[in-house]
Amino acid sequence: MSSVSLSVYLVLALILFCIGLYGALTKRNTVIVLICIELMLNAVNINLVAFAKYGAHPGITGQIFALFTITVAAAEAAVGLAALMALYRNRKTVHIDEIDSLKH
Amino acid sequence: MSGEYLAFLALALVAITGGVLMLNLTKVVHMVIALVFTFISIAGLYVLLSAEFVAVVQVLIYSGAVTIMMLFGIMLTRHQEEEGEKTTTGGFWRKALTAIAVFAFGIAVYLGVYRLDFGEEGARLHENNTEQIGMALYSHYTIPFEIASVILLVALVGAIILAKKDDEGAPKS
Amino acid sequence: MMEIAWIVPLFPLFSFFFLLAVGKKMKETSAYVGILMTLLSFLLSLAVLFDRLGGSTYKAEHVWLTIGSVKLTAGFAVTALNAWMLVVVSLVSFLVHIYSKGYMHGDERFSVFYAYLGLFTFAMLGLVLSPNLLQTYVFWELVGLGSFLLIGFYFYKEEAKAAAKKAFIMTRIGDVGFFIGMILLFWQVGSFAYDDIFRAAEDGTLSQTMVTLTAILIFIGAVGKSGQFPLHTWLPDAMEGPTPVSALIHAATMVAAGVYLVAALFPLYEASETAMLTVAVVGGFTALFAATIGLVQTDIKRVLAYSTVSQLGYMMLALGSGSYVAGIFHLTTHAFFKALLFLAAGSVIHAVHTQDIEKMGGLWRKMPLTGPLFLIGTLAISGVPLFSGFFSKDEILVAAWTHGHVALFWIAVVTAFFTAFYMFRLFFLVFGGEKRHDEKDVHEAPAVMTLPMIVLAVLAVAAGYVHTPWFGTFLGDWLTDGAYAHETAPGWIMAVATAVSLLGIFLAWLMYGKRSLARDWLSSRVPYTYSLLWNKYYIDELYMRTVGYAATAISLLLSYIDRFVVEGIARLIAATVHTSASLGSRMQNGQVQMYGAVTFVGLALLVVILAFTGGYL
Amino acid sequence: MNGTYFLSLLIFSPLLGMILLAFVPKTQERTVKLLGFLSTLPPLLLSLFAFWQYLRGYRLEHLAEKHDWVRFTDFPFLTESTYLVRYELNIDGFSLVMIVLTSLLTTLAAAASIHIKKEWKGYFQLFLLLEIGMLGVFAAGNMILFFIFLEMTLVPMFFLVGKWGGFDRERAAYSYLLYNGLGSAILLIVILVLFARTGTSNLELLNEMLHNPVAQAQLIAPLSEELRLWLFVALFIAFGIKLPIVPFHRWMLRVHVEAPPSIVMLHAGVLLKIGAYGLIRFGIGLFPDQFRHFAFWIAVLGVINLLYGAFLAFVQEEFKMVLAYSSVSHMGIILIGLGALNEAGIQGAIFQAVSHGLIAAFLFLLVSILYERTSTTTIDRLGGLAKVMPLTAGCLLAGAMASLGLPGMSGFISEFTAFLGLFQTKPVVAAIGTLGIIMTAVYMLRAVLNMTFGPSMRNDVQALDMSTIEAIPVFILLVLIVSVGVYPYMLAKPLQAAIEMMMNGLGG
Repeated sequence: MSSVSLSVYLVLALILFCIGLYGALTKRNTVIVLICIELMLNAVNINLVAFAKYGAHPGITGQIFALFTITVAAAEAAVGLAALMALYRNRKTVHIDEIDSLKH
Repeated sequence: MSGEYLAFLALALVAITGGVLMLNLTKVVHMVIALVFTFISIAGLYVLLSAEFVAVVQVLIYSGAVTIMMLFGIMLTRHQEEEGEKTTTGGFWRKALTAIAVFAFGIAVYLGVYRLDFGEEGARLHENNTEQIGMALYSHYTIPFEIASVILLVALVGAIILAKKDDEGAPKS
Repeated sequence: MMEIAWIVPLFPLFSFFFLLAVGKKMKETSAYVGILMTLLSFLLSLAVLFDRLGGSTYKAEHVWLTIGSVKLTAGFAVTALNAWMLVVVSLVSFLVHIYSKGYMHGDERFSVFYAYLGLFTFAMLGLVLSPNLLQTYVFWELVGLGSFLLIGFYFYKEEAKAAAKKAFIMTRIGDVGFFIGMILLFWQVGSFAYDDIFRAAEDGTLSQTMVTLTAILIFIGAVGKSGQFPLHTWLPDAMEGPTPVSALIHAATMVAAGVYLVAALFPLYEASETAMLTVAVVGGFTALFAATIGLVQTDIKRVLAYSTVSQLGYMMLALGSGSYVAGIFHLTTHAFFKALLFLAAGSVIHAVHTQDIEKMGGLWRKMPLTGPLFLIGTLAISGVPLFSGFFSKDEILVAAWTHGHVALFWIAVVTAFFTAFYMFRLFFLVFGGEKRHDEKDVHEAPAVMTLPMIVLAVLAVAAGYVHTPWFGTFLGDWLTDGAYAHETAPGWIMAVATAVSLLGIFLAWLMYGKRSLARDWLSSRVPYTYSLLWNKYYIDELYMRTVGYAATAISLLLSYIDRFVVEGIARLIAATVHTSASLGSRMQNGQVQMYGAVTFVGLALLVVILAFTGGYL
Repeated sequence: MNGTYFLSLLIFSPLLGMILLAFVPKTQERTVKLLGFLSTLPPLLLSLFAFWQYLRGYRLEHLAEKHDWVRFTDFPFLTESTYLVRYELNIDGFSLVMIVLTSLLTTLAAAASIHIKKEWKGYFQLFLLLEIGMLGVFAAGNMILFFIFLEMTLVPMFFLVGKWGGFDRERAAYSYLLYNGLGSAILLIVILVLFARTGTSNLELLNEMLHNPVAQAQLIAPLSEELRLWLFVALFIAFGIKLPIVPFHRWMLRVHVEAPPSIVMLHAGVLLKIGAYGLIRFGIGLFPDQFRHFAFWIAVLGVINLLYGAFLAFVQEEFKMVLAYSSVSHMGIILIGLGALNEAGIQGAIFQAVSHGLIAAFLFLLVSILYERTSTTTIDRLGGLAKVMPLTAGCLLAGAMASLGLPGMSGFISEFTAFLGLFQTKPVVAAIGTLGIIMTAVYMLRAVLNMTFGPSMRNDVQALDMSTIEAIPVFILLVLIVSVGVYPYMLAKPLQAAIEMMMNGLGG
């Protein structure tokens, strides 16, 4: 039995997730919001990898899923940033609270 | 107290510190740099979890690609904020409510996970880790793998189109 | 004849409906309908009475209302008391009907008056025939209605309106006592029927406290109806009604209903010493209390009204002293001589168009019939020997003495003195002395008015002889089925009674007849007595200042609560909804983060609820 | 009477009038009014026919109708009838009495609607729709159908108040809708919880499911005692708003004052009674133990209602307000009867529902006649009416007497039986309540005498007494009030079986 158990990883992932979530919901700069989302995805990845080792059915699958997540996250970061650039060109701002076109 | 435990504690501390710093720093670049610490320590955690390949990918993609991309994003936009301008949105109440909700959510999930232990351990994961991943990926997960590549392509094309400057002559919609 | 006794009240009821429907066209001929119907009632009652004299009690019932397994019945019973009352009521009513034809002549609502009289007579006869408490209560309220309508007959007068309202409400207060007592009795006994109640009171099904409680509660009803202290204030005001009404309702019949009720429930009262004492004390106190007020009033009808209150107190005193017969006997004689007095007073008012005795005087010669008739009534009420009042009053005094209520006995004696005094004061002021009114053409009332008075005058003298210590106690024997206890009264009681009444008359003569004694002989010596009496001990004012103001204050307080607190809470809720709605719409500000935050807060809430409650609230 | 469709016919017969009215040009005032009035006759005749047959011994169970209507799920583990909503109608003596009352008052209110000044066509169509809703409520055999019919009364009433009402009509209509909507929402929650957990909304089945230990095993999900308590409280509030019970009464005042008097006849006469009906049918029917548990407080609330309404009525300046608060006060008697929880009490409550229906309708009929002539119902501005309008004044006085519970009129019977019931179980509360009897007399006489007696205030108005056509409904109501008062057995008899059923449910 390892001295580091599954739940410790899960708790760590939870803390990181919460930090990311709070940041994503409150940060004003769109770049930071995006990066906070990355942090949340990372937290999830920790879970995946941790379950791959300590889960009910340990195996490589969890790591594979972590890889897929990283892939999709990378794609998301790219598209998100591109969208940010497009928005910035239109609005001349990166402040998320000044972008309220959803209202209309 | 085993060495693994010490390593975990150190890495976890760095990861959380990075996150907290990200929340509290004022300059955007500093925030991104703070997160790099987090990303790297997460990679370290992956190693602890017998996932060397994922750890390497983590370093490459997050600490490398994503962070650099974000920094480019910051550079390409205007960031000469005046001193004292707030870095967060919403008023006190909204932030407080969000914080409470996040905290409550955390507590709820914590109650769910803090005793979670399946008692099993994937003891053979670290043996030829990369090979195992490769085997699984190209045998069992071929189709998802291919789809992931398509996603990357789509993201690439999409990002380019989005980021491209509008044609001067394009009719205004 | 007894099995058709239930028809007796129906004649006047028919008169009521008939006159309401077509009375307008009949104008003054409607009087004949009323008179005829009451005559029929009277004749039938007489037949019933004679039937009952030889026979025994008759009772018939029919299911009126079922509550679960309990059947409430309605019906009628002819007991000695009922039959006796039936005759008294229908006779007085009949005479008043005749009298009214002259008195109400020329009134534009002539037929309505007769209709109301019919309604009242119906209710009163129904009350008398009731075999159970519930039915008694029903008719009890209906006579109240009749009284209310007739007091308010001159509805366009502000005073009549107030008096009618006051009469209804004051008696209603008493009725609530009756109501509670009746229902409590019902749950103890399981029936409203008098017989069952008496049986329960005798065999101890009813606990002593329950008997006392219910008896006193029902007595409150009697207090309200019979104008006993402290609910007496409506009766003098009720004189706003036409005078025949005062004679019929507020002297002879309805106000005696309270006495009748106590008499009808006599076995219940007998079972409780406390209740009896209460009745006696209230009666005795009221008798004296009202008599003192009567000393100084100047309105002819009000003097008579206070004398009525006082005499009713006498009857209560009799009942409370355990003498059932004396109460009923005095009720009967009082019905006749007080009706006579009122009708005579009506005749006087009819002639001089005022009710203020200070503005009358010298009518003895102008009204050769009314004067002597009034005098007969006055002598009867004063208890002058050989007149009916003498015998009944004597009976009461004997009852009080033999029952051991020494204090009450002396109160009764003092009251008798006051009664004689104020009645003769009235007589001398109205008929004696100089003319003080402005009416030029004073004439005697028409025959239609004097005839009933003559009948009543004969009765006022003769009614006493149905129950005398000299010639036999027929009434007492009959009412108690021969079980009448012949108490040997000390002879001095009669002497004392005669002495005080003669003394009262003498004093009145000195003051108002001969005028050798100044009228303010006493009031100038004892200050404030006069104004205290003149203002009726400020009872009305007291009620106004306490109950009246309290009711208004509570109402106003509640209306503010209603308007501000209840409505305020409703508004608050509305405002809350409005605020939360605008808050909700403020959240739709187009910012992704806000949307995200709201979504997440909601999610967190659900997660927390799920985590801590397991999904089942 | 072979009545498979009898009840449906009875309930939906006003529909015929609605359709016919659609073909009448809206300018033809006389035709519209006549047709509107005539359309209320079929349900009246049908219900009277049913009543007559019932008195002659016809069994009302034969009238029940049942058709499958909505099926929510088809899971294999559920039996055939679970989660099945049927269109089912059935009545017992109690509902029949209410139905007769409804159809009767509707006809009389239609007769009183001759004073409506505008848009007669729309008025009568809504009016008939309202009648369908009211009749349906009393005949509904399951809670969902009950709810649907209940909502059906809400909508026409909203428009009838909001469009044809007095000066402040819109506000009145909105508060009517809001309060009642709230009540309906709470009711819906109760219905749905019961439906979800038992799989049925049929009253008899529900009764069986909730109380029979064998049937309780078939519940989809258990109903704990605590949950039942809350369901009962919710039900009580829902119907308490309708009734209304004191803190929820403000809407009713506005409706009373602002709605056209003919509509108030129906409102005070029938719609308020739906609250009482629901409380008795569902409150006692489904939650007898909970009802027993709260009986004391229900009785106390009743006394509060009684006194609160009475004291407030005492200081009102406006006659309609007096009547509105008197309704609050009289609804207290219903609660008093229910709080007694014995045969006398429940019978008293039902009597009061019927009797107040008649009396309130009677008084508002007179108000409509009065308002038509004097254009005001402010007490101080009237006075001496007995001089100019003796018949109206006399009827007002009769109404006041009925309202204050004069024996010989229906008000006394209900007041008496309700108090009789309460005195058995809670004598002290009842004794406090009797203060209300005095206060009722005080405020009623104050209001009515100030209007009718005294010197005439309005010599300027050429007030004419009521015409024959107006007098007919007035006298019909008066005769009914008096006949119930004189011979209450005729009302007690049809109710007997229903009350016995309830008492069985209560466990004796």
